[in-house]
Amino acid sequence: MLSFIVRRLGFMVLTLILASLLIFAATQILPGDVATMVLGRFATEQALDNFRGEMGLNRSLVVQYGDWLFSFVQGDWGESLSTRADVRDLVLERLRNSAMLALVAFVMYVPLGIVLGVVAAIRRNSWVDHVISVGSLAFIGLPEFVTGLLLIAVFALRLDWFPSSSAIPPDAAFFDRHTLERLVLPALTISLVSLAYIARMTRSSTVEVLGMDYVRTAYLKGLSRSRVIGRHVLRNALLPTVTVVAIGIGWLIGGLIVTESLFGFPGIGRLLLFGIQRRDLPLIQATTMVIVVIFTMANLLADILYGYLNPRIRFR
Amino acid sequence: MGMNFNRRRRRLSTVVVLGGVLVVLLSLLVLGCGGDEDDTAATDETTEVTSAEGDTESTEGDMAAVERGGVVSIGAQPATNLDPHFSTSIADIMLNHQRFDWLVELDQENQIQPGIAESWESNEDGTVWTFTLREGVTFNDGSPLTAEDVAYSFDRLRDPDVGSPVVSLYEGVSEISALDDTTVEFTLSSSNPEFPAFTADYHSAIVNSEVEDLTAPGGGAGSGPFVLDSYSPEDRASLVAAESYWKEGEDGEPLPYLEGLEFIFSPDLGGQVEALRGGELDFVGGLTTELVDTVEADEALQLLKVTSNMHYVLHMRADGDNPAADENVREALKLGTDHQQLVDAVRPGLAEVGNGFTPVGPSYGDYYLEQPPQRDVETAQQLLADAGYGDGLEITLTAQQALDVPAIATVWAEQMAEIGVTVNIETVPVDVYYGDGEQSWLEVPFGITEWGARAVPVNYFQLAYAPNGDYNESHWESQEMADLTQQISNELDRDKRVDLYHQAQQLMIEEAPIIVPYFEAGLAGAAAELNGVELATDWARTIFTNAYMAAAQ
Amino acid sequence: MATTTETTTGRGSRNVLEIEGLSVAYRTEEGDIFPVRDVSLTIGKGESFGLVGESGSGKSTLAMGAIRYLPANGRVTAGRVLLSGRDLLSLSGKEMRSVWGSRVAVVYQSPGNALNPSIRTGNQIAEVARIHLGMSKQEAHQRMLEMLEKVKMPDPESVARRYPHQLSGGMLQRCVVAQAMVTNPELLILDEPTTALDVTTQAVVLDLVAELKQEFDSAILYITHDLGVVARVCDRVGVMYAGEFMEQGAIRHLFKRPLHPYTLNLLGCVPHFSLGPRRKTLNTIPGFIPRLDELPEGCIFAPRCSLAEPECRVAQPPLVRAGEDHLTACRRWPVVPTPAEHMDTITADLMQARGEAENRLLEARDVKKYYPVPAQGPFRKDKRKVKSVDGMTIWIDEGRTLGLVGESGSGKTTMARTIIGLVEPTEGTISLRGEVLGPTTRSRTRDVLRRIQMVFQNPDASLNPRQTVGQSIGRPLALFGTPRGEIPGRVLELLEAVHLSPSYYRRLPSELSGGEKQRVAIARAFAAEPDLILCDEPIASLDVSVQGSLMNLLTTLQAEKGTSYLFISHDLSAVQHLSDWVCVAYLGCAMEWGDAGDVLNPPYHPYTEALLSAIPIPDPDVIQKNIRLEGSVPSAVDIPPGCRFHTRCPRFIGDICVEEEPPWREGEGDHWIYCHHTFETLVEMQKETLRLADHDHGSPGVEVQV
Amino acid sequence: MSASVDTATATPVPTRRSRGETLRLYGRRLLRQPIATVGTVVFIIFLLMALFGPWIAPYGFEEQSIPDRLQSPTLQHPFGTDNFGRDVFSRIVVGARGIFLLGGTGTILAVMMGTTVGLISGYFGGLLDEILMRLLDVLLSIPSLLLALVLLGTVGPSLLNLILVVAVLYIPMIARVVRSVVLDLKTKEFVEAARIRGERDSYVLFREILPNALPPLLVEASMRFSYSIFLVASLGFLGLGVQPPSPDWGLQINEARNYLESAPWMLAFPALAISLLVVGTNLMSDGLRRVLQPGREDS
Repeated sequence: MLSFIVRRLGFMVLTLILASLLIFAATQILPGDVATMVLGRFATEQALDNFRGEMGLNRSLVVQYGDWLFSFVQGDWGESLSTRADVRDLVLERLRNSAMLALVAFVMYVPLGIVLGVVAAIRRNSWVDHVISVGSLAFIGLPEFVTGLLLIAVFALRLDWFPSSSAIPPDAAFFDRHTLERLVLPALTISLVSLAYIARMTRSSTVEVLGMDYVRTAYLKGLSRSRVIGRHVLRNALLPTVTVVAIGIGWLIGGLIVTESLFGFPGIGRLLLFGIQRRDLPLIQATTMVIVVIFTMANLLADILYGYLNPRIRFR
Repeated sequence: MGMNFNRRRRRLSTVVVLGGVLVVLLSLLVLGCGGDEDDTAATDETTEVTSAEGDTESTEGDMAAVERGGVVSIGAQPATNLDPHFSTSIADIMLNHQRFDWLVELDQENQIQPGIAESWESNEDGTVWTFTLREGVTFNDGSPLTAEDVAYSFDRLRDPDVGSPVVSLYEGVSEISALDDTTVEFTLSSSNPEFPAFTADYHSAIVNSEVEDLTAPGGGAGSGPFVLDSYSPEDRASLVAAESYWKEGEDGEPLPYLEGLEFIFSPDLGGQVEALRGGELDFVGGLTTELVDTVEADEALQLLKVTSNMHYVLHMRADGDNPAADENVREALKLGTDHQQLVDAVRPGLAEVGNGFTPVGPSYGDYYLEQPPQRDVETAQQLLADAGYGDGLEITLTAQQALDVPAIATVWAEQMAEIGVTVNIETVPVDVYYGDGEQSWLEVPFGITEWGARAVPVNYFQLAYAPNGDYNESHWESQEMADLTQQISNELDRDKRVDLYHQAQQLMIEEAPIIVPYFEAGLAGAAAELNGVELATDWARTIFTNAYMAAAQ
Repeated sequence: MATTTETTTGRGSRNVLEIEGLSVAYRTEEGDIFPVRDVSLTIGKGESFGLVGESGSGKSTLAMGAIRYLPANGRVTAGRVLLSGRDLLSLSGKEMRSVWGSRVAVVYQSPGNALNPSIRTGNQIAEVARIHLGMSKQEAHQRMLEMLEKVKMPDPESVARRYPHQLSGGMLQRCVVAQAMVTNPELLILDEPTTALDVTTQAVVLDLVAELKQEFDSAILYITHDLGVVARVCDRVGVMYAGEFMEQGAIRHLFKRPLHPYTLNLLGCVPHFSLGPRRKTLNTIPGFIPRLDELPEGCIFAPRCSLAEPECRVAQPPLVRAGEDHLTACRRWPVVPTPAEHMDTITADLMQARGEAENRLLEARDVKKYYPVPAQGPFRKDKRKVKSVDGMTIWIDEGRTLGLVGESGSGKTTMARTIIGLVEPTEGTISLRGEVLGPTTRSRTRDVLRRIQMVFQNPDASLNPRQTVGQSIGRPLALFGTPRGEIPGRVLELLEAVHLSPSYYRRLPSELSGGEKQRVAIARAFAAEPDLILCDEPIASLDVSVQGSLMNLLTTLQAEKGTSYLFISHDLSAVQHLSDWVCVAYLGCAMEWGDAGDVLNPPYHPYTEALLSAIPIPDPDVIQKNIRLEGSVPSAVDIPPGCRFHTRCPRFIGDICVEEEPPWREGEGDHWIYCHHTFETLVEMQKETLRLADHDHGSPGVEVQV
Repeated sequence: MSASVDTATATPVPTRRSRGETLRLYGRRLLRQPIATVGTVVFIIFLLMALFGPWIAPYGFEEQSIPDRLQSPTLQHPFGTDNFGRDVFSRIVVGARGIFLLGGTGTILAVMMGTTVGLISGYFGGLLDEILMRLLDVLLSIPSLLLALVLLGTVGPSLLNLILVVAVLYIPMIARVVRSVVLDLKTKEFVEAARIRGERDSYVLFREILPNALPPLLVEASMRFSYSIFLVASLGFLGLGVQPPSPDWGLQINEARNYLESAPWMLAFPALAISLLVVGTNLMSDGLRRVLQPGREDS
C-alpha cells in the first residue's frame, strides 16, 4: 500500500511538472512578445528592452521556465499584469470561494447521483431506470449556461426564491444565510451535469457488479435483496464511483468557469476567464496551475482511497 | 399470455421513455416560451404606466423624506485603473467620480457649475484664468485641499512624462501657479474663452499632492464624497462615505446620505440587470434598448434617463496601408451607412441621428450643424470601384463586447454587404479594447468606440480629431482640422465660434474617417427605493452624493 | 411432445428432489425459446445425480429453473418441482429465499468469482449461519471454522481472515463448498465446480465431494460436461441434449451399455486409455446441436443419428424404460450397438506403420525464459524473475508428434512461444534441422517463418473477426509466394482438407462454430506448408464431440503431409492418443520424457503418476489410484530448491530432495526420468499401489488403468 | 432478478448467419432500441441541416429586417426573430453547419491523430509508449474547458484554432481507447499468427488490428462529437468561440441573455437545438455501443 502511494505520488509530481511545462509553453511561447503586448506597439525599443530586462524576458526560455517554476513552488506567483495585484492573494481568495461553491455542489450531487444510479441499476430496464437514464443523458446534454439561465429565469426572476447574482463579498463567511442562498443556484447548475454523470457511472458499475457470480451466490445464500445490495453489491459497485467522483472534479472545474461567470460569482473560474480575456499571463499561469494541482491531487486521493477500499490492492 | 403481456410492457416502457425525452425537452421550451407570453402581456401594461409618469424624470418628482444610511450596489464592468488621471473604462470613471472632486462640475444641461472652485474669472483676452477655491475643503484623510494641490493635479495631467491621455487637452496651458491657499492661476499660451469647461474633463480630478499611489484604498488621495475602502480586482470595490465632505445635505449634515457604495463588477450587462431585478444591485447604467424594456416592466425598478451627447464613433484608420487610408474607401463606407436603420435596429426611440460624421450632436444647440446624412449605395459602389475594390473589399471591424457595440457592428456589417464590403467582426472584451495590445482601440484598422458627453465640442476635436490628439483613433492627419480646432479654442466671440464649429463639422462630414451612428440618451436602471440620483449627461459621471434609499411610494 | 414424466429412481430412499415435466422459456429478441422442455428427474437422499451434456444442452438452465433462479427474461412455463415434497414453484419470493442457502445450496464453476472480493471469506461463510441458523456472531464464527475443517482446509483461522484474492483456486472452491454446506442443505447443486481447475486440483475437489456425500447425506445434482467426472462421483446420470433428456440411468448401466446413440457417440469421442492402440479414429458426431428456435420435428437427435430412420423424424419419442434404472429416449434402443461393437465400426488406423526414427527436425536446448517481476514502486525495482521456462530441452523428429503435458504454470505455452519466436528466450538455442534460429520472428528469415506454424487454444481469438475465411487462409499463401491467381484454388483445397465445404470461403468467423474456426486455423497453418506445427491446447475449449473429430483431422493431416507436431495439452489422454513422444513438464522444467508408450506405462515419475491418477476416466469400473497432490503449483518466482517438485511430491524421500537437484535417469528404451528415485524403487512402489487397486476391485477382467 | 441474460444459455451454439444477415442484425438491433433510434434520427436531421442548411433555411442567417425585430414565433418565423429581425429558425439551421464543421472536423482530426498515437503506443509499447502515455496523462490532467480556454486565450479564437483545440483536447481520450483496444488485440491469437508469419508491422497494424478497433473507435468518436458540441457552445457563450455575427448556437444564447424576458424564444430555441443534438448524439452513441459491442456496459 505504501509503495502504491509512493508510486502514485511520483507519477503526480511528474504529471505536474509536465503540465507546468505545457502551461508555460502555451502561455509564454505561443503569443509572441510579451513586452510588446504589455507596452503596446509604439513603445520604444529602449522601453521594450528595459521591460524585458526587468521581467527577465531576455533570458533563455529554459531559464525562464526554471525561474518561474521555482518561484511558483516557493509561493511567489508574480504580479497580475492587468490589475497589478499580487497573484497569489488573488488566486487563493478566489479559490476559497470556489471551494465553498464546489462543496455545496458536491454535497448536492454526489449522494443523489449515487442513489439514482443504484436505483436505476437495481430496477434495470424498468421505467424508473429509463427515466433516470434518459434524464441523466438529457442533463449531460445541457450545457451549464443553458441550465444556469433557465434556473435564473425560473427561480430568481419568476419565483424570486434565490438571488440571480451570486456576487458574494470577498470575506463572506460560509455558514451564513446570505452566502448560502447565493450558492444554491450556481451549485445546482454545476450539479446537474455531474449528477447525471455520477448517476450514469454508478449505474453501469452497479449493473456490472449485479452480473457478477458472487451476487448470484449471495442471492442463492438466501440473503434478502436489501442485504445483497447493501452488503455485497454496493461495496464493490461504489469502488469505481470513487474514481468517477474524482474525475468529476474536472467537470466541476469546467462547470465552474461557465457558472461563475454566469452568476457573477467571484471564484477561480471567473478569475481565469478574466485573466484570459486580458491576456494576463501570470494570472493565467497561476490559476491554471492551481486548478491542475487540485485536479491531480483529487485523482491521487481517489487512487489512494480506491486502493484502500479495495482489498485486492490493499493486500497485495 | 405471459409473452403478450411482456411484449406489451416493453412497448409501453418505450413509450414512457420517449415521452420522458419529450417532456424534458418540451419543458425547456415551455420554460422559455411560457414565460414569454405572460411577460409580454405584463410588459405592455407596465410600459404604459411607466411612460405615463416617466416623461418627467421621476427621480426628483415626489421626493420622499431623506433617510441616512444604507449601501448602494452598483453593477459595472470590471475597472481597469483607479488612478483618475488615467481613467478609461466606464467603471473607472464612475468609481473615481465618487472619490475625487473637480474644480468645476457639469450639470444636466451640460453647463459648468462651481465645484472645488467657488468662482473663476479671466483677464480680457482670456489667456489668464484665476480660480478661487472653496474654504475648508479637506482631503479624506483630513489634510486641507489647497491651491497647491490643484496646481499639482493639472501639472500632472499635462506632463507628457506622466502620460495622462489628456496631455493635449492642456497643451495651451503654459503655467499654473498657486497664488495663495485658495487661489490658483492658469496662464494660457493663447486665449481660450471656454477654459473652465476644460477643467471639467472626466480625467481632471483634483488629487492630493502628498499621495503617491492614487489607487490604494483608504487614505486621502481625493476629497470626494466617498473613500475607497477595499478593492478586489475583477470582483468588486467597496467605498465608504467620507467623514466630513464639504457639501451639505438637506438635514444640514455633511453629505453623502449613504454609508457607502459597492461596485460589483461583472462583464455581462444582462446578468447585471438580472441582479438588479433580483435586488442584488441598486443601480446599473448604460442600458441597452431591450434591457430598458425589462427595467420598465419591473415595478420594483425605475428607469433613469438623460439626454446627452453620448455617441459611438466607428473609426476607420486613415494611415499606413489600411484600406481606409484611401479617401474613396472612407467616403464609400460613409455613404453606404444607413444611420436611421442603425437607430431603429439598435436604439429604437432612444437615440437620434446627428449629422452622421461628427461628434457634435443636437444637444449642443447652435454649435450643431444640422445636415442629415444621405445614404447613396450607388455612389458608394462607384467609389469603391474607383479605389480598386470593384470585386469587393474585406475588412475587420473590432467590436468591444459592451453596450450597443456588437449590435451596431452587426447592423453596419449588413449595410456594408450591400455595397460590396465584407465586414469580419472581431469582438473583444472591453478592457482588451481599451488596453494596450494589438486589439486596442488605437491600433485596430476599424473599431467602434463609445464617447461620453463633454462640456464643449471642441474637446472632442482636441482629443481625437486634431492630428496630435491622444485619442486620435482614426489616425486622421488633417492640418485644416488642426487649424480649425486651434481657432475655435482661441476665439472669444461666440458667433464666430459658432461659425468655426460649423466649418469644422462641414470638413468632418466631407473628410473625417469616422462614422457616428447616433447620439443616445443616457439610461440607467435603478431600484425604486433609490432616490436623489441625478444622472450626469455622461451617465458614467453620475455621482451618488445626494443619493439615499427610501421605501418606494 | 413427450407426455411421460417417467424418471429413473434412486436407491430407494425417499426422494429429496422431484422434477416433473419442467419447461423453461427465455424471452429473446426473436421471441421465446425453450432451452429446457418437459424434463423430469428425481434425486434421493444421499444420492448424487450427474447431469451431463455439451454446452447449450440446457443443464444449468434446468437446475436454475428448478430452484427458481432464472435471469429476468427467463421463466418456468410448466412442470412441478418438489423439494422434500414441498412445491417450490408455488412459494412466494420470501419463502424461496428461506429455501435458498438453507435447504438448497449451489456451487459454481469459477470459485474466484463466486466469493465477494471485498469481504473476508470467513465472514461470507458465517453470514449463512447467521441468517439461516439464527446464530450469534460468535456461534456463526465457530460454525464457519467447523465447516472449513470439514472441507479439510489447512489453517482455517487464517483462511477465514483472508480475502478471496489471497487464496488459490482449490482453496476457494473448498470455501465455497464449506459455505454451501453450513446449513446441511437437502439439495446441493454443483454446477461444473471443477471445470476451471487444474486436473490435479480437480481430483482433490472431486474427492472432497465424494466425502461430503458420505458425511452430509445431501442429495447432489452434479452438472458437468465431463463424462469422466460423472463416472467418478455420481450414482446416476442423465444425458441432456438440446434441452431434453436422451437417457437416464444408474451410472454403471449407462456407461456399460448406453441405450441412446447420442450417449454412445459421446463416449466414443473421448480418447480413452482403455481403447487400445493409439492413432485410431475417434468417434465423431456429424452436424450441430440444433438452434432452439429451429428445433427439428420428431427426435431432436435424429438429424445427427446414424440409426435414424424416417419414423424417428415424425414424432418425438418419449423416455421409455429400457431396463432396471435405465430410461432412454431412443425408439430404436434395442438395436443400439454396444460400445465395443460401436468402436469396431468406427475405428480405423489412421496411420500406416512407420519406419524407424527419421531425421531430427527441431531441437530446443536448455531453453530458459525469465520475466522481470513487475516493479512495485518507481524507486524499487524488483530484481527477482519469474522463471517461466527454466532450462528445458526437447526435440522433435520429422513427421512425429511430441506431446507436452503439465498443469498450468508448467511453462509449456511459453516453451511453444519461445520456439516460434514470439518470445525471446533468456537462454538456450532453437535449431531447425541443425540450423540455429534467430531468437525472435523479426530475426528469422521468411523461409524459417514459413516452416513453423502454430494453432492456438482459443478458437474465438485465433481468426481475425474482420477477415473472411478465404482471406485468413489466403494470406499466408500470398505471403509465402503462391501466385495470386492460384490462391483461391489452394484455399479451396485446404478447406477441403479440413473438411469444410467451399461455401465457407466467404464466411466471417462470427458465422462459424468453435470447431469450424479451429479447422480454419489448422488450414491456415497448413497453408504455409510448414514442417512443424505447434498446437497449443487446440481442442481444450471445445465440446467433446468436436474434440474427437479435430484429433482425427490432425492425425490424418500428419499422415498425409508428414508434418511434425508439438502438441501441448494438460490432458494426458489426448496427449497419449496423438503423440509419439511425451514430455511431462513441471514449473518450467521437464520431469519425465520419452517414447509415449514408455512414459505412460509404469514406472512413472511421481508427478506423472499423480497426473494420471487425477484424470477422471469415463468408466465406473476403472478404479484409480488415489494419489493426490496437495496445494497448488508454487510461484515461478521462488522455485523450490533441489527437486522443484519436492513440495508436493507423494514419493518424497527426504533431505536429498530438498537439497540436491535430481539426476536424469535413463530407463529401458527411450525413457528418462528426472528423479532421485531409481527406476527400480519406483517400480516397487507403484506396483504396490497397483496391486491394492486390483485387489480392491477384485475383477481381473478389467485392464487396470494406472 | 437482476442477472443479465446469459447468452450462452439463452441461445445455443452454433449460430450460423450470413454476412448480410449480420448487417441486418445490426440494423434490427438498433431498431429494437427505440431510444437509440430516436437519437440517430435526431443526429441525422441535424446532419442534414448542416449539409443543406442554406437551402432549408427560409431566410438568410444574416438577413436583417429591423421592422420585424423581436417577433414571437409565427408562421413566417416559426422560432421568432432576434433583435435584428433575423429569423431564429434560419440561424439555428445554418448554425448546425458551424457546429458540425467545428465539432465534426475537430473530432475527425482527433480521431485520426489519436488513432495514430494509440496504435503506435499500444503496438510498439516500451519507452515510446511510456512517453506518449505520460504526455496524454498531462493533457488529461487539465480539465478540458480550462485547456481550451488557455489555448484559445493565447492563440486567439479563429475557426482553424477552434478546430485544432477541439482536436488537441480529444486526442488523449481517443488515443487511450485505441491503445487499450490495441493492447487487447495485440495478445489475440490472430495477431500473433500474423507475427508468426512474419507480417510487416504496417500490415499487422492496419489490416489485422485497426479494423477490429473500429467499433469502439466509432463509439468513442460519436461520444467525443457530442462533447465537442458542448465545448464549442460553451466557448461561444464565453465569447472565446466563433465570433458574431456567425449563427453559432452558444453565441446566440449569449446574445439572448439580454432578452431573457422580452424574447425568450431567442434563448429557448438555440438551447433546445444544443440539447437535442447533444442528447441525440449521446443516445446514438449509446445505441452504437450496444449494437457494435454487445455485452459491454456503458462506461
